[in-house]
Amino acid sequence: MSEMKEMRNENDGVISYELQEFKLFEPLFKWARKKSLWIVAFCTGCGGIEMPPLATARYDFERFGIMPNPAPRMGDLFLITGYVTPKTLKRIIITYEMMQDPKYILAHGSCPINGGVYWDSYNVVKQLDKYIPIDVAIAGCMPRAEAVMDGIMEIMRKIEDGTADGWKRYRENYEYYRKNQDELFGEGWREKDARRWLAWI
Amino acid sequence: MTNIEVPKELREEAKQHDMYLHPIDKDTYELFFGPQHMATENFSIILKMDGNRIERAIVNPGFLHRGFEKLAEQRPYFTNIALILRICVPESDVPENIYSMAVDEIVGWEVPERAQWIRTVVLEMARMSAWMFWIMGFGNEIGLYTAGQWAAAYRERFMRLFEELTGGRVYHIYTVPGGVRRDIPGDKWLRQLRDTVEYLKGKMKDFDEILFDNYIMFERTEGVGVMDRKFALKHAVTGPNLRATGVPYDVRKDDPYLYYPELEFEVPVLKEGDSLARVLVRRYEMEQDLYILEQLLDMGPPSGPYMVKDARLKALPRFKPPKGDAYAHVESTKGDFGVYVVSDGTHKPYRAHFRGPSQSHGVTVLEELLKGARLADVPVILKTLDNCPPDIDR
Amino acid sequence: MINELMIILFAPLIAGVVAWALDIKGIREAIGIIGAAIPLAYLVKLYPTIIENPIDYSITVSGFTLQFQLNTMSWYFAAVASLVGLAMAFGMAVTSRESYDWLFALMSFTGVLGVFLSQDFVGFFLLWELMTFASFMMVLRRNRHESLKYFVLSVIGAYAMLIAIGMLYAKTGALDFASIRQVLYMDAAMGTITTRETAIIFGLFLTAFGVKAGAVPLHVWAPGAYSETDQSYTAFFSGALSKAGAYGFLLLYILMGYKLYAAFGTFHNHLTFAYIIAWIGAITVVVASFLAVLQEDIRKLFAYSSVGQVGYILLAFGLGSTLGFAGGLFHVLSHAIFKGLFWLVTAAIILQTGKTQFKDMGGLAEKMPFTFAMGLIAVLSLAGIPPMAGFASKWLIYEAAISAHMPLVAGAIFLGSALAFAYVVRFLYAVWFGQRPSDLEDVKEAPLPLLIAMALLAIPNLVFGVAPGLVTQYINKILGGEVVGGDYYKLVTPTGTYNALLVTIALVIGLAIAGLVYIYGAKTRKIPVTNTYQSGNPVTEEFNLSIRRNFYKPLAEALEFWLKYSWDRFYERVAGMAEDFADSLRQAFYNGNVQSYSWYLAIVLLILALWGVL
Amino acid sequence: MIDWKLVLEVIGILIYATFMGFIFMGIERKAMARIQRRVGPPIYQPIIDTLKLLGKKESVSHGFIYDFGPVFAMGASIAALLFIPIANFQLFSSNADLIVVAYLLEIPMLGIMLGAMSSGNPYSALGVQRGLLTMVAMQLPYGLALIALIQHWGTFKLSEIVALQQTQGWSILVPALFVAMIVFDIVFQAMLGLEPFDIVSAPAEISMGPMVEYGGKHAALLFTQHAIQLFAETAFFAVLFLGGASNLLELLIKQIAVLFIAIFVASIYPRFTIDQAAKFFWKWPTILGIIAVLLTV
Amino acid sequence: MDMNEKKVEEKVENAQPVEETRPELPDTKEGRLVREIVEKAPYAEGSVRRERRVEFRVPAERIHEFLELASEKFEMLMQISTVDWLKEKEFELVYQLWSVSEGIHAFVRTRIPRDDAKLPTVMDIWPVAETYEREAHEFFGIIFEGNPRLGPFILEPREYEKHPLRKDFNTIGYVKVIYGEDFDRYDESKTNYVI
Repeated sequence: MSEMKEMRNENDGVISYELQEFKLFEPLFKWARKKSLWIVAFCTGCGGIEMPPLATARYDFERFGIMPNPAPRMGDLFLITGYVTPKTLKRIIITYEMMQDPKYILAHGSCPINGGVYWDSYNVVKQLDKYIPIDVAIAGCMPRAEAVMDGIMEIMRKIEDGTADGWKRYRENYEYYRKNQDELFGEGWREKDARRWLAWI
Repeated sequence: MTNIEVPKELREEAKQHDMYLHPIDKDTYELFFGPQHMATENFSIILKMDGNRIERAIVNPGFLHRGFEKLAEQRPYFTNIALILRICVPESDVPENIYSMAVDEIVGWEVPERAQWIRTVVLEMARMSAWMFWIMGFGNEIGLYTAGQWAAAYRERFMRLFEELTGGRVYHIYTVPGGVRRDIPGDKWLRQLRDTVEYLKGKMKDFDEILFDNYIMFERTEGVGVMDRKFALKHAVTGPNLRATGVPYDVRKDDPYLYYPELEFEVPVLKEGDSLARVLVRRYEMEQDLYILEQLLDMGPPSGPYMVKDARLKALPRFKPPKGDAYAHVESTKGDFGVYVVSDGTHKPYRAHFRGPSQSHGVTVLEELLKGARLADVPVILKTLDNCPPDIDR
Repeated sequence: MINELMIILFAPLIAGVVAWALDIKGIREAIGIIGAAIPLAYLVKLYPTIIENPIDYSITVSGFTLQFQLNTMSWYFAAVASLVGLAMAFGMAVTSRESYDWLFALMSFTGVLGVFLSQDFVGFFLLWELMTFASFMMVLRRNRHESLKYFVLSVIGAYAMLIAIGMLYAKTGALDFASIRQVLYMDAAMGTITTRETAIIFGLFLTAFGVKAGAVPLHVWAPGAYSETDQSYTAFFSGALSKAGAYGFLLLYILMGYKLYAAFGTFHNHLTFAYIIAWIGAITVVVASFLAVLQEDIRKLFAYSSVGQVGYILLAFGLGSTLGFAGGLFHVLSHAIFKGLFWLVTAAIILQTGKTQFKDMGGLAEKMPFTFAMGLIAVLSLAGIPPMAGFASKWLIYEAAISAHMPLVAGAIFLGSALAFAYVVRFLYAVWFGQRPSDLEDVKEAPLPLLIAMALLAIPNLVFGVAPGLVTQYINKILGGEVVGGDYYKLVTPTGTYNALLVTIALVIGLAIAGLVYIYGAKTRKIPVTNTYQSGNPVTEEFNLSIRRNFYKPLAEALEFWLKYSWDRFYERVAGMAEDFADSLRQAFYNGNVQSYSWYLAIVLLILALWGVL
Repeated sequence: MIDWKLVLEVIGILIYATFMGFIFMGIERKAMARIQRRVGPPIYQPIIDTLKLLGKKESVSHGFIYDFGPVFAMGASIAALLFIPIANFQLFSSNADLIVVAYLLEIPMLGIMLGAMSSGNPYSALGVQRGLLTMVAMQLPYGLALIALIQHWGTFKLSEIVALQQTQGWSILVPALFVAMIVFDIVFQAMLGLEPFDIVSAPAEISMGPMVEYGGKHAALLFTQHAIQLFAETAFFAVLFLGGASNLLELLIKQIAVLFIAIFVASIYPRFTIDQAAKFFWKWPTILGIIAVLLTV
Repeated sequence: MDMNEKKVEEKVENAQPVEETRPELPDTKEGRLVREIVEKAPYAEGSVRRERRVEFRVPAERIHEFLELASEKFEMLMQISTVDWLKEKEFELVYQLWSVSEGIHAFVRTRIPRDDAKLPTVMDIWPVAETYEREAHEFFGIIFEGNPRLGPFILEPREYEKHPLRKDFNTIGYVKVIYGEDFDRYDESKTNYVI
């Protein structure tokens, strides 16, 4: 069971690492971060339907250097496209922790803010900000593609003036987020969830 | 039949979550496919792989479960329209329509001709935009991004028309029990629709050249995910997937609703049952849908009201249908989409049970078809079955 | 006085016998290592001498005169064999548990050296058989079935050689190489030996040497025999013994080249007989490499790889140009050092884990870092990454093959080298990376003697890689001419150049630039395999996340049609048929009835009588 | 002692190649976007992407080889570049010939594979499997095309091949070499990792394959490596078949022409599966390659 | 999943007597079909609702037998809908069948007690029933004997144990417990929820 413990420690220490400070080129990198936001390809809810129009001829967000990418390690921007169920939220947290700092979250639609139409649903997370830090939220159901673009522009602006600090908040208040996550899912949810499948494969 | 017999003790143990099971079987490995993956939407398959072949696939849905059926029991009949259309995102008009049709049947409303015509147009437009969406998905999954990009751009034309008609891009909240919410904006809209249909008819040739006649597309899909007629019927496969196995079952023909009895169209049928057949059936259906839209436009909207005249509609939140139940279904691009509504005479439905086509396509059928497939076939099979995870999860 | 050649030749044998006889742990290893080191030491000592002129020695045993000579070529082969032999001895010091192994390993060492040093067919054949016998005994100990396969094919090879030698003796009346060569050279003009007889002799020798070299379709013994013995010994088995076969092919050229040319003529401007050898080599390369890619056992993989690499040597020799010989000779060295290294790494892995299947291994890089580094050098060398010895030799073969205008043969090399890439990466992935099975948690680094052995072979890989001129200049001496020009670091052929030092420098520059970028980036922290992309799902170590089996299944599927055919199965079927035939013979004739025996006798006599009459 | 002119040339070409490589990547994305009827990103977008990846404040690793892989890949790409005659800059090209360059161009693959494998992720492993099998599959036609070229020009040296082409006309004007060029162009798709042979990364199947575990500076290294590799490969193509170039502008035009062919092919074909790709490579390109080779014997 | 182990106790008194009086069946294709089936299965009660809609009522213990019979005419099982009649303390299961050859939809209704909700699986007739049964099991806690995969399917284990679609599952209360109270939506008077 030794590796089990190791893993747990690793997950606990997911934020206890050193950050690199680039002194000379920091402004350049800041500019680059703003101009090149790669979206983690994770269609978490119904908002995913507005991703194709955004990526195609009508709106074409690649103009601004935005590009979906399946690999979370390379991602910068996590688009929470719509409502989040606890089952999805687990995956969101895992993927979010896998992304590398600096990383940003754009919550898309009313549901991540307060549950939206699913405010009384037993399986929809009501306030996403309790579990992971959100940088920009767009209200509406479903927010139009223009609204999403606007949200992304807002993120860019926030990156520029340094207020897109969700990842910093996550590091600083990790206990708070961790506590909320554990309250929702129960302690040791990663192992529990993983082991559900052991008997089946 | 999927027969995953796990010893009971093992399952018990797994449930207890505190066992240590080392991978005994080193011949295979586990691949978690989705949800954070480009091929699946929010949907997960756990693959037990041998090299690049799949030995067993276990579907893990439920990432999109919002408890619609529970929520529908807590909301009045008309409010539910704004809720249940979120079941099927690419074709949000389908749940609206079936729900309205079921309620119509319970109440015993005869929906006005004009409303029926509009509903049919809306459904066909939804189908067409869903086809475009499907081309995009399929193109992306086999690596032909160009076709996908074009298709998604053409879909925007329908989005614009929808917006003008209903006020919403994706969720329209347009079809309500008793008719539709608003009338057609005007003749200009009809002209635009006709232009769009004409435009798309021309563009189908482009899609033929780049996608449907593509040698590599044939290579990728031929002989992949084959199911025969018997299998398809036993697994309640519907829609284009069923028609690709040689069964000419189309709800629009066999259980006609709305304006469809008056329309002429063919039900394309192929009998190979593989992914290629499914792709080609869809290709022919696109043509038929454009043809249907054309016919509808030729007929023109019948005159008359777009909503039934009923005193009960004055106070919508307190609208109470009589006791009873009804099952309504329509042909969506993914298959037979049905709903079973039970009314106990109060202002909220007692039960509304949806039957998405992916409930059968996305679980048992998928698990069966993936057995022995290559990993590269997974997106192809997923997309040719046109699996829509929210159908399963609801 | 005892000649140096005799010391070189018999030191290993004597050491082996002594080690076997003493059988004291510790001492037998020391004796063995010393015995294996003596030939190398003497060869190094004799190097200045033989450059000038060869050393001869002959003894007469019961009427036969055994001649030995240490000339530039035999020195080269002997030195390669001794280097691998020494590494083997170091390796065996830890992998071998019994004195039995020492006896036969060192006996085969003597046999190999004898084959390289012999200058007449009596000694050649005797020592060849000694080598075969000793290696057979090494395999017999571990696996009866595989050793039998090896034995049967070796016997076929031995008989073929014996008959060929007999025919040559009948035609030329000589057994020593010099006179045979002389006679055949004369005969090429006169043509007393008919083309058919030449063809038979050629075919027989081809069979004899092909068996030892493991050329397709006579390779079937190799995978089994290479894997079913002490892995340190396999370093020698595959590194040096198979070179005896290659040496045999070279001998064919020396002894019969002109005669064969005269007998068969040319085919599209190539020597016909060489063309055959080249194609045997090419087919061996492709077939064995494909099979190596599809293996699931670490030993089998390298066994097939050995077969394939020896195919390169045959192919190079078959090109018939001096450049081809140079490439082949260089590859003899580089194959010996990188494949020897591979087998030692394998020995270390098997010794430390007790596993041979890829599916049981994984994640060992952290546990055995030095072995891993050595394995990486071997991988880079085998895959032909400049600047490694493997690349220099392969480069020469490429140049030779293309400038010899054998395009399809050259195409086979291209395919073979890509396949080599594929199977070494499979080895890297399955053994060193990925998830570590929990039963390998307490694996330790290999013991020191094995590490010394590995280092002994790894250093030449680097040295001859950066300075391939060291080898080619010596090869120039063997071939008696400026075949490959340039200096220590630079190889120049009539059509191409390869400056190994400059390539190294360029690589270092590149690595330095990349390293600077790397260092500028953020500081890394180490994460476990469970914290990787799993489509967002949580996993634990209990899941099997490495492709342990059927890694190259798509290739197997693409080759489905070809994989239906197997030489192994064919031979087994032939063997089965022979057995059935023998059975039916036994039942039909040897039925134990005396009367029927007398009938047979009568019939035989009758036939003989008729033959005499007619 | 030190040839300062050469040193300056090397530094200059490296900077130029890296920059142009990024621009080529930008052109690739831009042209694809135009074919898809989009505006597309700015042409210097890959530079921004790489800078951003380099500017990540944290970085993860799976051990030494994981770090070494990308470094090795980029180092090998740089090394390969130095041996290709870039227009009128010969650099080291007289010191190594076609075979060496062809090999050096393959090493980056090994570097990426090494790093990807060491992460232990099954998706990476599948990517490695596919990458190596693609290489196995394409190597035969690739080798045949090169052999045809060498046989026709009778030399292995790139600089001599260029010189011969400048006097006797481009390679593609020779019928046999035109066939070889077609073969090489098919293989080229696989070398660049474009459709129909983008089997290695296949986002919809194995989520970028070997690249899936890379992020931050590792990915930045790999992007830079890809840029250099792209430049080197297109230059290699131009040198082999399009007569080389006498100045950088001419080379640039030829490189972009080569690139555009690749882009056009990539945007109208879907992706093969790996076994289909192997079968495909061993069928038509190999037959064409053999024809080319036999025509030039 | 452990509910699988519970023994089935067939209660004789639960079996409803076969109805004597049958409604007249119209002479349409629907009517003929219903008559044909009811003749073969006299324990079932069939009626025609409207064009292309027929209905059968079958006692729970003979449901498998009946569906096996019906599957000859009705090739597809479209859905198994469960309705929780809390007042009657019963679950109503509606097997939605579709006949491709005839173009007729059939409701096959059966009722089982809420506190001992067990039915035989119909996986052997329609393999797709596995999914439907898993779903019905998950949301209502009905046990289908013979289905090996009953267990958390769409839901997570925590919600699965609650069987949320049962009428006695208090959604709002549960949501407040799980996600906190600060999301409530009252109207101005703080008395009614605003939906």
